Amino acid sequence: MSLVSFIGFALILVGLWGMLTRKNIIRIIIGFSIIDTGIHLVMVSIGYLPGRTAPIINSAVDKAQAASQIVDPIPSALVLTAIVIGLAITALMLTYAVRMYRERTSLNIDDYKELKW
Amino acid sequence: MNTSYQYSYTNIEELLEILVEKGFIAPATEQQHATVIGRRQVQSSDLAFVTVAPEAARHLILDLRDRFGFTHLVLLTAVDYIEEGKFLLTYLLHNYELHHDIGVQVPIGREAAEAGASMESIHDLWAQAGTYQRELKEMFGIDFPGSPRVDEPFILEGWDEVPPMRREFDTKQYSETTYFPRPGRSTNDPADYMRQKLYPKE
Amino acid sequence: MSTDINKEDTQTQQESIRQVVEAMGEYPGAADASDPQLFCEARPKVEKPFRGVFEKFLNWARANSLWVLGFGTGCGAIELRPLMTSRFDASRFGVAGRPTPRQSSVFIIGGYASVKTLKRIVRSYEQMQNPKFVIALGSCTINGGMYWDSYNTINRIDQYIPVDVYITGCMPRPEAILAGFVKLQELIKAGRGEKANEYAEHFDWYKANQKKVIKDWDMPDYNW
Amino acid sequence: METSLVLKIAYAALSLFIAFNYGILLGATTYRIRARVQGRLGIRLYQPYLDIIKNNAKRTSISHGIMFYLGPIFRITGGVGTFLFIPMIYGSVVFSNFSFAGDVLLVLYFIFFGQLGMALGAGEGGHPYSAIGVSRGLAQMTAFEVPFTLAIIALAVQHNTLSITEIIAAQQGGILNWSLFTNPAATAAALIAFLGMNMGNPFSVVTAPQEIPIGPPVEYHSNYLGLLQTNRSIFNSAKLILFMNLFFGGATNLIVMIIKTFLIYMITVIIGVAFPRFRVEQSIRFFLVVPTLIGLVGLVIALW
Amino acid sequence: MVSPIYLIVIPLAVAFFISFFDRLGRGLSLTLFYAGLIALTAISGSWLLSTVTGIIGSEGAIGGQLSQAAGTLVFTAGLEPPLSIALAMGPQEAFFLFFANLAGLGAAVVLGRRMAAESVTAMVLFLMVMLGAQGLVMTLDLFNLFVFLEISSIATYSLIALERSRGSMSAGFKYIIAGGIASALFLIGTIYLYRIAGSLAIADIIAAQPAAAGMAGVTAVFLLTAALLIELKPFPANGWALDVYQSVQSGVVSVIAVVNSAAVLFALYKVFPMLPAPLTNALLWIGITTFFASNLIGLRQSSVKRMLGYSSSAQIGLLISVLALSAMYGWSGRLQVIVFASIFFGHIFSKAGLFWLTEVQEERGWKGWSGPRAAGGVLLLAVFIAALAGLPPFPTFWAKWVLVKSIILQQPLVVAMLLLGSLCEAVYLLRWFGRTVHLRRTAAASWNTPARIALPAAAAAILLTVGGVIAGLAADVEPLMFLPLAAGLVLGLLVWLPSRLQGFIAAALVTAAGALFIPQMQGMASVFALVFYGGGLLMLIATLYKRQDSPGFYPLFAALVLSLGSLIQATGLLEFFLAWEIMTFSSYFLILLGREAEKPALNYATFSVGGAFVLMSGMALMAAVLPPEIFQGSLIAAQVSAEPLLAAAPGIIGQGRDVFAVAPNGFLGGLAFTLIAIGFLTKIGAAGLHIWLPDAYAEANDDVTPLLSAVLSKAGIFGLMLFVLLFPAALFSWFNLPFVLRWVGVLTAFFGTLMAVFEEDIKRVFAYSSMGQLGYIVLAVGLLNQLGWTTALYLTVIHLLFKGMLFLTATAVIDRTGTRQMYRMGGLIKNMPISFISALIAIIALSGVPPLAGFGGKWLLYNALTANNYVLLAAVAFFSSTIAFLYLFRFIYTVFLGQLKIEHRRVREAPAALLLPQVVFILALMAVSMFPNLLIQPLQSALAMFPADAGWQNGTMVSSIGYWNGSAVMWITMSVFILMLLWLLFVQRKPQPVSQFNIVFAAERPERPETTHYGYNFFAPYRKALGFLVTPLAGRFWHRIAEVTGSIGGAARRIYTGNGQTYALHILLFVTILYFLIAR
Repeated sequence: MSLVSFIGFALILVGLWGMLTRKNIIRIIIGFSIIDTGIHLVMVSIGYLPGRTAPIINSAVDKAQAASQIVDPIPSALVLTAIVIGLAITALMLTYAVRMYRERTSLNIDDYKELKW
Repeated sequence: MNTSYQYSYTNIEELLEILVEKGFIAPATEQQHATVIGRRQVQSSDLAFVTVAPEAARHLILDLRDRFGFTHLVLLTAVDYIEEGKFLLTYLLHNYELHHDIGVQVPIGREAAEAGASMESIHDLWAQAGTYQRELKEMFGIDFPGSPRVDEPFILEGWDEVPPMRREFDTKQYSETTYFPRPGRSTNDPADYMRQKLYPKE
Repeated sequence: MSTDINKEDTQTQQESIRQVVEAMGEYPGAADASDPQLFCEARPKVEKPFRGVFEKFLNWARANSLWVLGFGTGCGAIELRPLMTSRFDASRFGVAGRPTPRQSSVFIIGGYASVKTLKRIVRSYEQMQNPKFVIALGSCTINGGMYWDSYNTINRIDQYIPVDVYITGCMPRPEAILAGFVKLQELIKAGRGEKANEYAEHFDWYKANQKKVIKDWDMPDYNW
Repeated sequence: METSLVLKIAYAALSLFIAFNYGILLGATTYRIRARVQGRLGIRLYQPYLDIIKNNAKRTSISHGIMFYLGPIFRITGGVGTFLFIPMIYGSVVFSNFSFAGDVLLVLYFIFFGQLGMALGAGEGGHPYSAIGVSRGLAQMTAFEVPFTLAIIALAVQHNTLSITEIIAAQQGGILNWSLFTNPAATAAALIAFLGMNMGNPFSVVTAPQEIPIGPPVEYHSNYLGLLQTNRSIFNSAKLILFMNLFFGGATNLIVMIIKTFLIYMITVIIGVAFPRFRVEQSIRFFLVVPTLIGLVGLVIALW
Repeated sequence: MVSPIYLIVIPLAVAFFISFFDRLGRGLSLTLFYAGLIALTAISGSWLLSTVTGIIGSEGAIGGQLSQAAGTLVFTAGLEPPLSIALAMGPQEAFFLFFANLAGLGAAVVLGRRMAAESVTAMVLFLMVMLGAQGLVMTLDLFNLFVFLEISSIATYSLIALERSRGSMSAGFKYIIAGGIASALFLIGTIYLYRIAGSLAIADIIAAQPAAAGMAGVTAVFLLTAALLIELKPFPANGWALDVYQSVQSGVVSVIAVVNSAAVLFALYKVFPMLPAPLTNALLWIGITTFFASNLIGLRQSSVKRMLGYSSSAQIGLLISVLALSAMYGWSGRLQVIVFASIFFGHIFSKAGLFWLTEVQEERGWKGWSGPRAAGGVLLLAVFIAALAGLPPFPTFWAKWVLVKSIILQQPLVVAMLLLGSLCEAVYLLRWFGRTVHLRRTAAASWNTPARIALPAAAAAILLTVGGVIAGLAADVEPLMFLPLAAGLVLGLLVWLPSRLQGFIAAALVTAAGALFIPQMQGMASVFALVFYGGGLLMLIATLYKRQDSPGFYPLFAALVLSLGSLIQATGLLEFFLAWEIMTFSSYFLILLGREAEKPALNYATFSVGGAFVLMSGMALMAAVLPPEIFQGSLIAAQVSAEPLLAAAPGIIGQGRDVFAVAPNGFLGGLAFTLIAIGFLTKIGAAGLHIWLPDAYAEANDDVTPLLSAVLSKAGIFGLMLFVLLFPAALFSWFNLPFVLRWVGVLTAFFGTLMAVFEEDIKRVFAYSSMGQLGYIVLAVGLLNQLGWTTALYLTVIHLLFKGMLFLTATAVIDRTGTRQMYRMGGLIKNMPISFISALIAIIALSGVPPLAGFGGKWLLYNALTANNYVLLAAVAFFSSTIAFLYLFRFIYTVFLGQLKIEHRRVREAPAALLLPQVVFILALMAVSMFPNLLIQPLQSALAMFPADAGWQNGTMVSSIGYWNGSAVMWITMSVFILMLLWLLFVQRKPQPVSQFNIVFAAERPERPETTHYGYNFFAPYRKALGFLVTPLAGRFWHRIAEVTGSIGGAARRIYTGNGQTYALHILLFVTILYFLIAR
């Protein structure tokens, strides 16, 4: 396992930890973002092949040899998409946070458990 | 022995003294008529009679029951003192521990039958008092307001005359007019018979 | 264990009785006595006997099968008990006790009758079936006896129901009662035990007498 | 079985007549015996006849309604019918009655016919004591039927038949062939049940004369009562003959029948004189314990 | 054919343009919105049509293999993957999409007012949700799957964010947390799968067999599956979903519960081939556990929507387990279609319909949910609930049958959990329904159903019905078996007619069916057909006495009677069970019509459904263990002619008691029969299983109870007898089942009778009496010889006659006096003479007193018992039959004799409609009593294939041990009776008729009729002596079971604390534990 993916997994765990232990909704969202980042790192690390260049077809890469010179482009593409989606979700969560605060002037997640059982 | 009672006494005189102290009856006086309030009379070492006002009667009876151990109502009856215009009610109470009896006598007004005499009911002190009171109502016309079923007759179903135990009621005359006396009936009253035998002249 | 069951059972019964009482609401009092749906208002009729030997035969049977209503109306009731014992053994005469007036043929008025009892006597008498016979026991039924001037005891029973046989005494001994039964049997055999028809014939007179003393007459004129 | 219908009816009428008179005399005799035990003379032997005549000679009667009127008729139909379905004398054409119509089950259930009709009639009388009496009677009946049924089933299994005639046949040939000896437990159970069936002491609470004046027939009188009394003698005979047939080897002639039934009847008389009265629930418990256990023993004997 | 790409394009385009058009006017944008949704539906529909017909054309049958058969592949941008998005459209995709879109369209209609009122964003988001669903279903690419998943999720979160209700924000936040974790897992899984397979195309990954590639592959697949699974709300990691269901508006919830779930489910379906075996197995258990646990917890829910949420979660769980099962056992084709598609179809439409219906009163708990005002609304509710609970003819019914039948041997525990869960579900749904019906009748607070809800709901209901019927036909059920439902439907459409007219039409229907079918039957079947059709018709006539309308009564009544007929007509186990279920639910709804019937009906439903499930598992097991050739051809038709089937069943022909001793089928056959017997005994109300019976009979309407008791209860007898005759060998193969059956029968007779003695309520008396009488029949069936079965048939017929009379009398009396308490009646003989005669004859017959026909039953029974040395049984039976006298006399005395109450003086004779059937019964009974061979001989000939135990000689019936001549007994009795009557008339002078108070009352006069009538607690001494025997032990036992079940559900739901973090923890723990279970 490469260092990057290790860091990625570590970040995921840290994020999870934050998400599960912090009571403040904003912190939960931050934890969530950390998870996202970790996942992105893991994804990138999967596509990385040592000694190859970025999957950008420019002057540095021979078009014909590209397949053997660049790293796998698909994970990178995936990461891009994932970042976008993660951003959207983070934004949505923050919106929720704002509206929840307006509703009850509290950001403690323990205050939002009237629905249960 | 009777330590469970607030006022302990050992003989009936003592009891009467306590009652005097409490103001129910007068101190020992001359021989008086039974209907005089405050009268006391010791009949024997275990039987005494006291006469109290109707208003005080219930208080006294309750006292006797709860503080002197007279837990048993032996009887409740009435005597018609028509000459004095009074009924004399007698509540006879019994103390099981000392085997004493005390009769609480209460003179009440003897109004005409329609108006009716009246006395406070004690059916809540002794349930069986209701039966006595029902009987008194039926036979003397003494009302005990609140006593259960006090208006129901025991025996005189549909009776519409003066209550028969009142002394103004003439039972012989009533019987003769109502019950078809058989003609030719002769009495053999011992007194008459002896008088005729001994003094045929009179 | 059995007592436990009984106790529990009694409790449940009391509980259920309470429920019924509550469901019934306020007790509405006794039903109307003049309600023809509750009481039959027919008057008694004179039932003609048969004639001749046949009726004699029936009378013989009646005379020898005297079923006495077990209704002790007064102190005389105590004298009736020894009749069934080995000393007197009234069953020799065909006398037997019967607990219900429907099935009885002889009514023994056992002494004094208060007005309250008289009401029940009349009812029971009327519920007996024709032919029926009455034996009046003791002086109280004849002239009031020691209760002659009582405010609540009638003087003469025959003013209210017809009487076949009087037995005097205060009280008459069982032997006297046995003699009364024999007398009654003679009367019946002679065809003179028709007092039930007499009652029906003079019904109005009897009824007027009864109503004179019984003030709260809460039943129809004839109690079938 | 070749007898014509008319003859059969005539025979049945004859045996019915005999049973009726026998029942009456039996009743009077037992009364007299009981009286003699008590040091009395007791009734005349023909007293029951007089009573029946007298009741029928009553001039008035009342009716509470049609069911009240029909009640005694149901009752006597039940009594007569029960009798007619039981063969009276074993092997006799004259006294075989209508036993061809059914087996012991029929008799067992036909007994209820009269009781049910009577209960209905008494019910229409409108008297609460009637209903109380019926309530007690039915309750007690359910209980004593248990040992009785056990006994009859035991016999049926033992002799492998439900037909009364065949049960008698199986008991012929000596006193030791009687069910009384081949299955004493069943017999005992049935006899105890018989006590209940007769409603004598100690099981007489149904008709308790002082408490609920004679129970169900409290409203019956005059001719109705005459019918009921008639039924009583017939029904008594029928029950006795049934017991004799089932447990005491039946009878081959009238004399034997009279002796046997008389003796059976004496059992109830003696017990009745000797015992006080049970309450209903006591008698129910009693029947469901003691005689039922005896009856189970009888079953075991029969199956074994 | 429109390219499937438009399924993606249209929502995108509409969503994009709609905001512009909105400026021009809300009407325009709404039109565009709905047009877009309709277009989606239409396109997917056309694909469904074409693919399905394509398959049918190519293979000649429904089903077939995946998209290759008739589907198409679409590549966006015209490039091959991975450079483009590959979309597939096959029959499965089309099926999922079409119905999901249809449900979405419905939800949009329901949400119409809101869409019109709110900003255009709502419409856009709704379209996005739909778009996500289309993509999820169609895409062939794993990462695309993720993208579409996120699209639909984000759109959903946003939709929830638009909500105004209080809890919705926090619920949405919890949803986001869960969704976030799921997408994280998904991403990790995807990327590792990519690493293993080198491709993102699902087909390539499957081909690469990642699970075989070591731990990493398993983990990757696991993570992927776990992510999808979390979206599918498995127990216990589904707290967030329930909060969403509860708080969000019903229309939106229906989209989440239906469209989203359907799409994710399909995604799971797509990745299923790559799962390793342990994971498949785990999914099976997760699914079934979710089903079981969610339904269990559903029992304790008070909020309607949360309850539906649990149900929804449960159904999805069931679908997951079905997916796992079909992967495990390689199901395909018709089996898969029937099971999976039926459950899916039934789930989405019933759940969507229910959520829509709850929209108006969504805040209320089920206890206060008064339901729609219009009868049609209640009908819709009934349809959805029935569809969800798996009642016929709705799709889930068939699915469950096929499912149970397919896996009963392999996965008995799954079957048990499935059935228990279904039972819980049925209980809480029917409880809700019963309360709604009750509230609707008592309180005025019911609401109008707006057209925007009613129309889609009605469409869903029709779809469910049609789909169900199609599924049924696909399962090879005779169309004739739908006759009861069709009749109910026809009458239901005629509900506007006057009530009496409906009754006449129903009677005509029943008569026609009877006239048509009875002649076709022979033997035993014709006896039962006569009982069912004849009895049903007479009871139907009796109902005409009613003065007030009761909508829905006649449709249900007709359906019930005809379903009883179908029971006989059934030619296979499934058809039998179909008829059985139709009978069950029509009777349940009938009982529910009673005024106070809410609880009793629920009890009835609980026991009926439970019993039906036991029956179903028994039948399935039986089908699984018996040689299949027995099931060739028409099973029960074969039974009619009897020879072939019974000859095939081993050990049937022989002599004496050892006939049935052959036991070739082993434990499972015996178990199957035991289960079947329990199922039928529940219906019969055998002791221990009887506690529903008295209340249901008593609280059903007075005109329903006679049918229930006299006719319906025979269904259980029929079934029991049928199966005893069909599979006699199975009776002994585990333990001596007939022995148990006999004792159950006799104890039922005993306790039923004894309990009847202590009742005050006239209907309860007869309810217990019915129970007792049926006990005798069970006993007779258990005798296993011709005499016993003759007895059973005889008792069946006779019980119809006398119990019909008794209950009709009771109906008349209750109708006239207005009370059911017997002690409040009395002396009615003079007011109701004909009813009295009817009651009299009935009680003589019931008690078995000669000369009436009841004695025949007793005679036969005791002969059969004694001949076989069943002496103890005979004794107990006899004891019970004497106890019967008690309640019979008590009934007739307390009601008709004794003292007439003053308020009942004006009571009149029963209405003619009630008397007519009674007269028919009386005539029939008297005829049978006069000539017993009229009845017994046909019964014996119906059983002629068995060795005869009793014969006839000249009108005398002779068994091996006894004999009985019914006619002679009748003649003798009549003659004696008439003679004695004549004698009395002769000797008696005219009696004086007297009135009711002319009694010898100890020289007193009676006070009032009430105090003179000895009626209350009539058998007090008996209670003292034997009352301890009627301690309601069975009631307590079942009550305890219900309590414990409820408590477990209540305890289980405590894990749903309401805290979003806890939910996240649940999810993580769930995934972790699952992983370790798999990895091990």
